[in-house]
Amino acid sequence: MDAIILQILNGLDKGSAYALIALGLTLIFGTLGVVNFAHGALFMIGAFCAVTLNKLLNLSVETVDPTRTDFLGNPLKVKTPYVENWFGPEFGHAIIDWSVPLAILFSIPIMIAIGFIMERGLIKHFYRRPHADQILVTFGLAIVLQELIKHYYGANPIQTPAPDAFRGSFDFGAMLGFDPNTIIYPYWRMIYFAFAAVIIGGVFAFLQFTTFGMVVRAGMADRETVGLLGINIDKRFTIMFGLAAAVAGLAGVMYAPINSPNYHMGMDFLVLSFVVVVVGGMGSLPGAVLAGFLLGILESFASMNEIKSILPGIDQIIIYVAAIIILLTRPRGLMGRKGVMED
Amino acid sequence: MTNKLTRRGLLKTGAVGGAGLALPTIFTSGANAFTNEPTGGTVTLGFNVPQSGPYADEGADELRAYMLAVEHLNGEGDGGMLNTFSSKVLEGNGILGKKVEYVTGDTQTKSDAARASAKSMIEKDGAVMITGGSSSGVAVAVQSLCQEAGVIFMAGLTHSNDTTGKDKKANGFRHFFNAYMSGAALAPVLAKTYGTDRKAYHLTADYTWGWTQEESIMAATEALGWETVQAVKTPLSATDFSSYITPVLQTDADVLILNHYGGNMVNSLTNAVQFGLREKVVNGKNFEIVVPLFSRLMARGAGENVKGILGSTNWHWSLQDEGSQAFVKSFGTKYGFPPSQAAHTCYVQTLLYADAVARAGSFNPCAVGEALEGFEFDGMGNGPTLYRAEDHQCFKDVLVVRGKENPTSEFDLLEVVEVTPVGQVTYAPDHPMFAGGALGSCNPGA
Amino acid sequence: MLGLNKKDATLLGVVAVLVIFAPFILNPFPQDSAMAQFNAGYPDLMQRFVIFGIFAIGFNILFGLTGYLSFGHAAFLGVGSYSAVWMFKLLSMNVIPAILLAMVVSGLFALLIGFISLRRTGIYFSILTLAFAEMSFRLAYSVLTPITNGETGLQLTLEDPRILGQTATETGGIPVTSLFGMEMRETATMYFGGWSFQFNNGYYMCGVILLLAFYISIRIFRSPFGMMLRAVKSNQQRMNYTGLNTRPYTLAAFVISGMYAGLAGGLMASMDPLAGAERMQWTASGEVVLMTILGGAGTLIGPVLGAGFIKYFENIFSKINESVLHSWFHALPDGLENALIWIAEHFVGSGWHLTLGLLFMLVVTFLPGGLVEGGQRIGRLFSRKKQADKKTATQSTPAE
Amino acid sequence: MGILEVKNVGKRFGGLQALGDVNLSVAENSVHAIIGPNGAGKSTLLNCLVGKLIPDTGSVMFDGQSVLGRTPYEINQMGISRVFQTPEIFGDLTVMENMMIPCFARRDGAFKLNGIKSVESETEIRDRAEAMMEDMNLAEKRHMHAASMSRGDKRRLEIAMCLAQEPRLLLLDEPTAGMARADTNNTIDLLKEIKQKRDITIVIIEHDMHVVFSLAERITVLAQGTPLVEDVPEKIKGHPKVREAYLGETAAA
Repeated sequence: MDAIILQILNGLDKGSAYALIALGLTLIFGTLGVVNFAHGALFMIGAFCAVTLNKLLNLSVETVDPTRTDFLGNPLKVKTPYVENWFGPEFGHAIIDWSVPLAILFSIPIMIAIGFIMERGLIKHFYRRPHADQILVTFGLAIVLQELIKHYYGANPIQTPAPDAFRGSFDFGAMLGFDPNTIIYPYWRMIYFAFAAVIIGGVFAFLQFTTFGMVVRAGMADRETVGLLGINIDKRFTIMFGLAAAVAGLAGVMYAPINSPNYHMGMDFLVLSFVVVVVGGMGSLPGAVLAGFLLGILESFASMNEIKSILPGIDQIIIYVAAIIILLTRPRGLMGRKGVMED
Repeated sequence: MTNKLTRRGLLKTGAVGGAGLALPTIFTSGANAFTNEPTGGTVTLGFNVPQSGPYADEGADELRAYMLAVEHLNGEGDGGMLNTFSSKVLEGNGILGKKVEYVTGDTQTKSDAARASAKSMIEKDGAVMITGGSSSGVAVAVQSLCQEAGVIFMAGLTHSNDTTGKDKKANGFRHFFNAYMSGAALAPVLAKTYGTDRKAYHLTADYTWGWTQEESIMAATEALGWETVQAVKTPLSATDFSSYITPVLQTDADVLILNHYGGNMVNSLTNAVQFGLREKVVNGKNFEIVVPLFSRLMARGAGENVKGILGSTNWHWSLQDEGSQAFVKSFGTKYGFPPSQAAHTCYVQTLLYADAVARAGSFNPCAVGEALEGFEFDGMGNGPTLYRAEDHQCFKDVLVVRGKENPTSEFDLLEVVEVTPVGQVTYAPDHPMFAGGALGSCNPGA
Repeated sequence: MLGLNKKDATLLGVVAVLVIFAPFILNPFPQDSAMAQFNAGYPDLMQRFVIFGIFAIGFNILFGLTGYLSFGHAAFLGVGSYSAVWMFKLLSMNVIPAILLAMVVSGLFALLIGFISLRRTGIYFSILTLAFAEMSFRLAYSVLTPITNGETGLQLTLEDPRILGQTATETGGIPVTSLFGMEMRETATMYFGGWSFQFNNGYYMCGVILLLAFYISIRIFRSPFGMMLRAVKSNQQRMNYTGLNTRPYTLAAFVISGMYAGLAGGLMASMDPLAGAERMQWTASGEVVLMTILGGAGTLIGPVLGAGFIKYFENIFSKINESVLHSWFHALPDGLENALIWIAEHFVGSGWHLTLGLLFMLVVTFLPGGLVEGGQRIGRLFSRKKQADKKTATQSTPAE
Repeated sequence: MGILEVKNVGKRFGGLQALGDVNLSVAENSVHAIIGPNGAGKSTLLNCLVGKLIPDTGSVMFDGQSVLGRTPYEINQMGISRVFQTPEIFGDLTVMENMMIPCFARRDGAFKLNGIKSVESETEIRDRAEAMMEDMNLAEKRHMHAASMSRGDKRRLEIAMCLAQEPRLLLLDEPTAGMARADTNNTIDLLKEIKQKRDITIVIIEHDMHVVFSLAERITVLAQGTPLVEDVPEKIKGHPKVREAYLGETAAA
């Protein structure tokens, strides 16, 4: 029982990441109809916002400590971050410690700006082009973004820890009345789940309850008619792109402490996020979220030893098996709308 | 730098034939005694390292080491390990008086791409030796290519038993240690530190290297009294290991062994620490995590999580012997940071190749192979070493290391716990883990 | 000629000339010159150009004609490679049975996957094919290792049974692939002044097969079947209401293009008998999609150009390292030399991906029809007769 | 017995009864119009005839055979062709190619792997397509991309494509919707000419009474999913029920 609860938690956690990425992707792909292969790169850049802020806060003044030596036998240069000099060691250290939560604030304007620039500078010209061209241009963009990150940060994963206070884990089982120490879950993963829920709720509320959201939803349904009404739908689509980029970026920022970011993490998630969006159904935001959680939970269950011993390797392919079964039984995925990217 | 463009060694003789149609020479049968025989004043080596993909940083470090080795061979720089190497035939005038030039390529850590890259070095650039790589799949694939093409392959970082086990080849040589050696070196230290009554849970990357390491570590630890509770394979593409870590909590295992490398290792270790495994007490003992193959470059990605974790490594820059010091000094002076174990093995392999050519007096792969087989040397950082003739594997001391508690710099992540003497990690050439396959006979190509 | 109209016959002729003289055309620079780095006329790369050309031509029969975007075509290439290597291991080192088996097995595999995937259209179809291919890759890498040799890739050993042929050569090596005794790896080198040109048996065999594959592709494009496929792309609804069943048409196209992929895989294994699992990964499927779009989807020659373009960058640009850059710029003053090298380093060597990414963006932005359109523009620039309207509309146009 | 017999056909979409209990008999070689206000179920009925929708109840017989459970292409092969409200043609293909496809379908059936012969060498098919284009005044546009033609020409092409298959029943779904008066008249003339030249049954769904009364021999009025009346045009014109349900609206428009 506790094993199952743990795997459900794992699944929800993975699912949050999948759902967040898919949510952003489906805003662009499922609704604007742009096949955005650069979406994974946006997620990656989000994570690197956290890395960058961490590095910035760690910018250090070097002082020579003659009593110690470095690996070549020269006097050791000791680094003290500027923030510690400015704000005092303790407060300065606390700022550095909290770099990931701070990066959330830091990343929002950056990601929105990147989204705007991408849309205005590039994607805008591709709305009326075939999907194939969109694939090529966004894939090119993804490679470029990825290589730039690789150039400045290298290829190895870079550790970006969560604040000290959230680094541990807590006994979730004891809260529910299980034996102590059976269901232990890391704080940060709990936070990630809660964070994802807030973002997903926020995006839904935004599209549901604001005039802006209403127009955008109308625009998804029938772009030309809305255009005829004299509403500048293009501008709103730009904002949508910024929103999608911000969602992807935030998913990345928060993901950084879970797994150390590296430059190709976007590509690792790219294919998966397309599968999630399509399984959820094209043009459906709730579908994408639902599919994200569903596949996350399935993946977690498939990696249980009991299941792997019956079907070796099932954890490698469960997502694809599930995708095939769902797409064959439900022609437009879980909640897809008719006529979106069907030809 | 005055490196000129490299080219097929064949060219010069051809060019002598002058303008007009020279008689076509056939690659596989004809004018040359062996593939890409260097006939001009230069010799070309092929450095085939990952430049894209997850191991790109390791590849970059390997490339730095190669460039340093070329400098030293050509008599530039401070000579590095040439000064400490027990064999003294290399004089800093290139190899056999021919200036060393090199070409580079990107393996992308894919067998296909690595072979394509190696082929282009052989066919286009006239490389007479290929070296490098950062994974066993690539090493085995390129090794068999070199066997067919008739050039020497000096493996880079490859840890799988198969490279000098069932997939060994007459033209291929490995200096790096292997999974069996990791197990043999690590197990006694584990038993000493954690006791002999332990229950281990393995998480293993689901491909050939992972399997050989799991097999090796399991055998070595079980021989000392440990019990293996479970061994679970994880997909190579996995990024989040939470769903593999949580089942560990459900068993009575008190040690987690992570047979992962690179990004997999960083993520699985980070995840394991997140789940509070290290604070756990099972069977009245502290829960422990072991990473059998440590890479300092990769360990950086796991940050604080590596502290206190035991593992093995081929070499570490903090070693105090003459050879290591000389290498660290010239590498550190040139690049500003200490070399990785990948850099070390690649540097040493290049020197060993050059030395073998010099001793053999020929670039012919068969002569070089003969010179390397059974060669005993010292002064290259791991103590006295033997290149065993039966399987072309180097036998030398293995380092057991631990993540350092108080690092003084970003490079100072590991501390050497024990230098396991070579005798303890030596095995018979027909050891079952290395059975199957045969060296075959050396192939000089032409 | 050969049942082709004049224009197509000319195109085929041009391709034939390019294939035959590729060792000269791809080696324009003398060995000693600084530009020799850009020479691509060595056997391995020439083989790759041709093999990936075949792969892309086949992919284009599906994607270019029917508009069905398969994101799992690499699976067929991989299956073809594995079949071929098994043939080498078990039967003989002759490439013919290996290639035939590769085509048959990949054709059957395509029939199965196509039959299931073609129940859906658009993006749903793409994801189904992707799912099948990724499953194949992941299983081949792990659970199916006994058949595929996993990470390392399936290769020949000294213990292969090989019914028709020897297990090992007299000298104790593994026999090499051949066409009735003609070794695939045999290369004749011709020296001419500062140049050297390599003529490789394997390359010419691939070349002949490419011409055949290209010829068949032209015939398909110009046949009623090809017209039906274009009609499927244009309007499935009208197809149905014209009494035509679209499913067999698309399935036939899918199987044919799967067999092309299998042929490419079989050839790849014949040139270099090792089949790595990575050639089934989604990135490999993506690569052929990119090749086709980059060259010009739906055009005859475009996919071949796209394949050549990408393989050229992968194999040539990735090999330009710092010392090569130094040799290029060493005549310049030190400061300028270093500045230039600093800039160039981003784009070559380990930065070759960056160059490729930028070129993708530039090509698709400025040449909507892909490289073929670039060629047409240059052609128009040179032929001063601006009678663009004289061009009949019968030729297939790039996807729009 | 008519060539098309619709008996007790009903179709629900969720809570909406789109078709109640439709009975319809179309005599061979007649022109039969189905009219009715928006939402009367005209298109639903048509979709049930061609296999796009499967009715919940009732039967649809064409020439004595049931069409239910057959796919659109099978029904088409039985001899029913359909013209859509917005012309459905192969936009990326030339007019000539558009014309050849139904010719192939007529000769080869639902599928034939014609992969080796070139289109150029199919003289028989080409001749047929040429003749059809001649007939429909499309010959001059044979090399145009179909998508770049005027709406009237697209309609003409679509009808030509349907006729090329020599169907026994031609279904027209508001063929003049959105057309200018002149184009509408041209279409009427075209249809009249077609009817004159060949033995064909035509079922037409139309909004425009001018078209209906110029062409139809019998008219069925549909309202709220059920047939109101069926009669000859003269009777329909003055029918009070029809006026009430339908004509009143259009008179005002």
